Amino acid sequence: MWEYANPKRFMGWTAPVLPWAFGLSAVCLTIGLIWGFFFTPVDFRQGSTVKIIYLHVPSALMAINAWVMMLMASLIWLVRRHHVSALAAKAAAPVGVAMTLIALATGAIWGQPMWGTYWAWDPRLTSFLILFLFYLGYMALWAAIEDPDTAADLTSVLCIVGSVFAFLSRYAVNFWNQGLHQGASLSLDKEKNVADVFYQPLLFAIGGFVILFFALVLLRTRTEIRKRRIGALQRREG
Amino acid sequence: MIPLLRRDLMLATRAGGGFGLALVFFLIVIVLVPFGVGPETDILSRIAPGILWVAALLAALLSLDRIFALDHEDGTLTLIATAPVPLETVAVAKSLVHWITTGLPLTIAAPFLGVLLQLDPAGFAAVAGSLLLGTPALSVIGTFGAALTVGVRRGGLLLSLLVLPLYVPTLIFGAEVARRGVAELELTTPLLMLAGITAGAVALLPFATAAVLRMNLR
Amino acid sequence: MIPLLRRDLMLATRAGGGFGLALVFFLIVIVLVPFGVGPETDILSRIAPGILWVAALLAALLSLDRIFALDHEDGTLTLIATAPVPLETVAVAKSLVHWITTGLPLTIAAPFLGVLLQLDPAGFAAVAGSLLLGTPALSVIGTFGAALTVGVRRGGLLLSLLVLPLYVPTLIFGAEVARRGVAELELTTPLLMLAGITAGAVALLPFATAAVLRMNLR
Amino acid sequence: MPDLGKYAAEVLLAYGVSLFILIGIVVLSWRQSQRTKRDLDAAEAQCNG
Amino acid sequence: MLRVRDLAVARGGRTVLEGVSFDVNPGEALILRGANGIGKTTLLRTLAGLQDPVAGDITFPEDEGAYASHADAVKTALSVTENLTFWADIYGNPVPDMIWDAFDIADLRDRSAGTLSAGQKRRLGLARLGVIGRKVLFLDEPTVSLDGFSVRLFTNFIRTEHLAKGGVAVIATHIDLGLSAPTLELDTYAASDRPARSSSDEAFL
Amino acid sequence: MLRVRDLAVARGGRTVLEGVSFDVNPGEALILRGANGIGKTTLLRTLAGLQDPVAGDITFPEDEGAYASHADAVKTALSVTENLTFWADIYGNPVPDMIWDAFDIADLRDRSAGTLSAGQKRRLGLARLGVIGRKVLFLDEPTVSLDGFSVRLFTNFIRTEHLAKGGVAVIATHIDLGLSAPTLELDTYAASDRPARSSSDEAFL
Ligand code: HEM
Ligand SMILES: Nc1ncnc2c1ncn2[C@@H]1O[C@H](COP(=O)(O)OP(=O)(O)OP(=O)(O)O)[C@@H](O)[C@H]1O
Ligand SMILES: Nc1ncnc2c1ncn2[C@@H]1O[C@H](COP(=O)(O)OP(=O)(O)OP(=O)(O)O)[C@@H](O)[C@H]1O
Ligand SMILES: [Mg+2]
Ligand SMILES: [Mg+2]
Repeated sequence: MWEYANPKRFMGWTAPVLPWAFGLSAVCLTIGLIWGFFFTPVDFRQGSTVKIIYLHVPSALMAINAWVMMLMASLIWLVRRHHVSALAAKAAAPVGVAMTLIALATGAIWGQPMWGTYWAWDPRLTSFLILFLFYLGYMALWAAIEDPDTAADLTSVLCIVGSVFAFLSRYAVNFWNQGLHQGASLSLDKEKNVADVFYQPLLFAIGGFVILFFALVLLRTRTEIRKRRIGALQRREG
Repeated sequence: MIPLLRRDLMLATRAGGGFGLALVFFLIVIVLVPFGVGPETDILSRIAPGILWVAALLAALLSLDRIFALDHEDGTLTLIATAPVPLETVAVAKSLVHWITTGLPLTIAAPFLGVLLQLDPAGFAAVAGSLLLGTPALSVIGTFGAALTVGVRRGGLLLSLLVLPLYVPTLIFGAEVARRGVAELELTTPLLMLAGITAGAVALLPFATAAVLRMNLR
Repeated sequence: MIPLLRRDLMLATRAGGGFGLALVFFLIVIVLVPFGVGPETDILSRIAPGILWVAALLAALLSLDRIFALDHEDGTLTLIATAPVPLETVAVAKSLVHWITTGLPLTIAAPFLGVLLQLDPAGFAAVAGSLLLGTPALSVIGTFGAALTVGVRRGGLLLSLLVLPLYVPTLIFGAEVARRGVAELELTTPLLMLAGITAGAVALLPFATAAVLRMNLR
Repeated sequence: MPDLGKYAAEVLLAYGVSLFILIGIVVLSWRQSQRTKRDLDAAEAQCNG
Repeated sequence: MLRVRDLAVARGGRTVLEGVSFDVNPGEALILRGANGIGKTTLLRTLAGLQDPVAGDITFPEDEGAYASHADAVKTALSVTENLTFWADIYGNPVPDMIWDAFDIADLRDRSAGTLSAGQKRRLGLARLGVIGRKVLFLDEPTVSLDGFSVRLFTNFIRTEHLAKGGVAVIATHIDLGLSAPTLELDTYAASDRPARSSSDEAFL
Repeated sequence: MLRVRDLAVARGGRTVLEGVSFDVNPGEALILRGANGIGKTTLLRTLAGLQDPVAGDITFPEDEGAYASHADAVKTALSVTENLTFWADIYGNPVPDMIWDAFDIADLRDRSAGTLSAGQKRRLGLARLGVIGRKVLFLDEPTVSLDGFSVRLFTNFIRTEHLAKGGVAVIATHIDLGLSAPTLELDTYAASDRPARSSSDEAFL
């Protein structure tokens, strides 16, 4: 299996996969979002804002999953030193940031009508802000280190240590805001949203986001491999 | 370890060393806050434990980049790396010196400065205790961040950005202990969590720090 | 003046330059404060204008020591002093770059970060306006302090101590403007005072800065 | 167009911002990919030529 | 062009050299020699106006002096070209084309100065002298870290681009530059252990 | 004692030297010469284990290497004695008495290192070598800023205190140290424009 992670092999098998992945994600996203936006009823309590869920939940999911993927890629790099996995981690970070931003933005916009404020220090929101900072730090570290292997090493360690602290933060934030009478109206109302009418288009949207994420990571990894190759060629030239 | 400790403490206490820096910065924040938010006693005393913790954290954060940067610039770090001292020891020594020059004085000063913020005297012990328990974690985590950015020219910005999210759990539990202490509430859970974070960080992070230093000095 | 400005801005925007530093530090303070003082909206929104001002001031304070220190260390400052540029011009250029890299971005970011602190949207204009008016004074005063300590090895501590009291009037009037703006009160007096401080500092302090630089380089 | 009621602005804004970010990251990634591909071709041509 | 009479200079509150007198005419150089710690750096800083003399006079045309110290004043975050352009702009001159070959930095133009080797960085630091167009140069160990070839490049530059055009140079060095110029041995001017004559200490003596 | 075979070293991702082989027996020194930027610093850092070689082997007794770089590693806030004591403690040795005269720093013992002249500071940096008691020294331009007398002091130290006791030294320098030792001209080893053999670039070529 590892041989597919050799840069040349990787470039080979991803080239034909890429258009399919983008196409499929476009189809899923179109179905999910159009269905959700045009053909679902309005929630009796949240009004039309419930339609935001088709963007909010998939992006929130992918924001977390992107980090998990980076964590695995980092571990693979540290253990097996596969260049592609290090570069894939690097490639995933900006996509993760985009997902986090979408989740934060849609959440904030949703918050205004629901809670009367764009931002509250709700545990989930807070964890996302922290996740956002983790992404920024991770990307900044990649950008700051010149030697590509050292950068891969350092960012991998940061990703691992950061994951541990991200877990701790999640727990801490829950604890911090727990006894602090955040009004009941502010809590995320789960029961309402899992009704079938909302659920099916949501599945499509989630599927679209997942496939889009992978397509983007493949594309960006290819770019990173090419960049690395340019660097190697230039160094050979002197 | 001992020579490293002794030298770093000596450097810290000399003119321009880091010893007073953290304390002065702590003082500055505490003094400025009432000018900013206004002099109302009730507000001040309500935010006092939190502000003390935030100020302590900022003071720790700001003194991080001198942990390795000065030794790196003048070539000492490479020489220490080739000396018969394991880098893990270096990491521990650096963290310890950072704590002695920031965490410890801040802990001692906190109750006194708390007075400026109208901190309820009932909370002195809780604030000082939470700082005593939490600041070692700040030093150890910070040393790790400093090691990550040691090769980066003027990495202060990057360092702050990297360390900030890592500081969040310590801050939350530390400030929670302090606030509950002031309000005389039950504080076992956050206290245990704070102690756990510190113990875990002190036990494990020096290895990560040494590994990262090794990668950076390669 | 133009080459100095251009070079300093170039240096500031390169990796490791100071451009993001102030902004990131500002962000850090704003994010940490709720973790410290707790998530209650009423408290946060009440202290928001003050905390924004204190955070801006700290961000400005922290970026002061790079105004001259880096040029001093690598010998550039002595060479600039013997170049055909009056030191007054150097002082103005340095202040201006400091403001562009700290004051200006902080002013722009303040309303957005204010959201995190539950700042009343009615106060956005007042907070941003007071910062726009007050931060030039912070930069000019800070440049003066940096010039005072330019000969001191690692003078960061001393610098903070010297500049802190000089910052107090600006902070008091600035935060007052912001708070009155949020509360929609009459704010002519503090606004005029703030404008006066800034105008006076900008007009006069560069001469003091140049004089002090001359003494220090002798 | 469905009736979005009194929250039309919010919903549309949310969709607008999200699509903007999504399209942004896709376009950015694609443009970067094209640029590096060009650069790499140039570098390889230089190597062989 | 440069006239020094009975100069005494101090460092760290102690007079290190005294009674230094010399003249340098246009087109001439003067080599300063002396053991480590004798006061070469102190003397050059005083000549360049960076510190006040304890006694004596220094005369040279105003706004014509330039100093190059142990430190290179090279900004590691800028490229080689950007470093030179900055100094050219400050002095209101263009960067002369000959500079790239004169200091053999043509290949390094676009390199970030932080990635230069010790000698390359030094060459960049010296190239500044060709950019600022000053007539009276005070150079403190300019050839530190330079290999033999680069030393000759430097000597050549001083001879053909600076002295030949009527400039003067005072150069402290420990090595033989291959420049035919008079030498001033500073060891003979070392201040004896007499009280420092710093004007402000005097009040307390 | 020191055996180097077919070594290739890289800096900034580019192989700068390759095919370097030599042996140094106990009591011998080797002088490295080469133009600025040829890769002396890079080679010495690789030998000292501060970076990995691109190819080739380096063997010398474990825990016997020591490196001295362009930078002095002198703490300006500490006194001269404190600086030396620190290194002695780190290596678990006492500070030998001969060191003060060997580097002519006896008079400077209590001076803060920040007030030393360039050459005095360099002497202090070199004195570290006499304190750490390592047998295999890698020295990068040790005599920068030193006057003729100090250079002789240093050469003397290397000859009588280090080589005579069975140590070896690899010294990069641009000047004549007056040490009778073989010279390695690095210019002949400059890596040609053949592919960089950095192991991690290989995967992408
Ligand atoms: C900036 C603000 C917000 C952020 C960062 C945020 C973040 C998240 C996250 C991380 C999830 C979890 C996804 C999952 O585990 O499945 C989620 C789910 C959800 N959020 Fe938000 N949220 C925000 C604001 C809001 C607001 C204002 C509302 C509406 C009142 C809301 C409603 C929901 C709903 C209904 C779910 C789905 C829950 C489920 O069934 O799993 N969110 N959000
Ligand atoms: N702050 C100080 N206090 C006391 N003495 C000082 C101080 N600073 C410098 N000195 C001494 O002043 C003397 C002159 O120093 P200077 O740097 O001018 O010497 P130099 O001739 O340039 O030496 P080098 O060739 O080593 O560069 C030296 O002996 C130095 O030790
Ligand atoms: N980050 C980098 N990127 C590209 N090239 C670099 C980088 N760092 C150093 N170099 C180059 O590597 C080469 C080797 O540098 P090194 O410092 O080893 O030279 P040196 O022989 O010690 O020179 P000197 O005598 O000037 O000290 C130099 O040509 C230098 O310009
Ligand atoms: Mg000198
Ligand atoms: Mg070198």
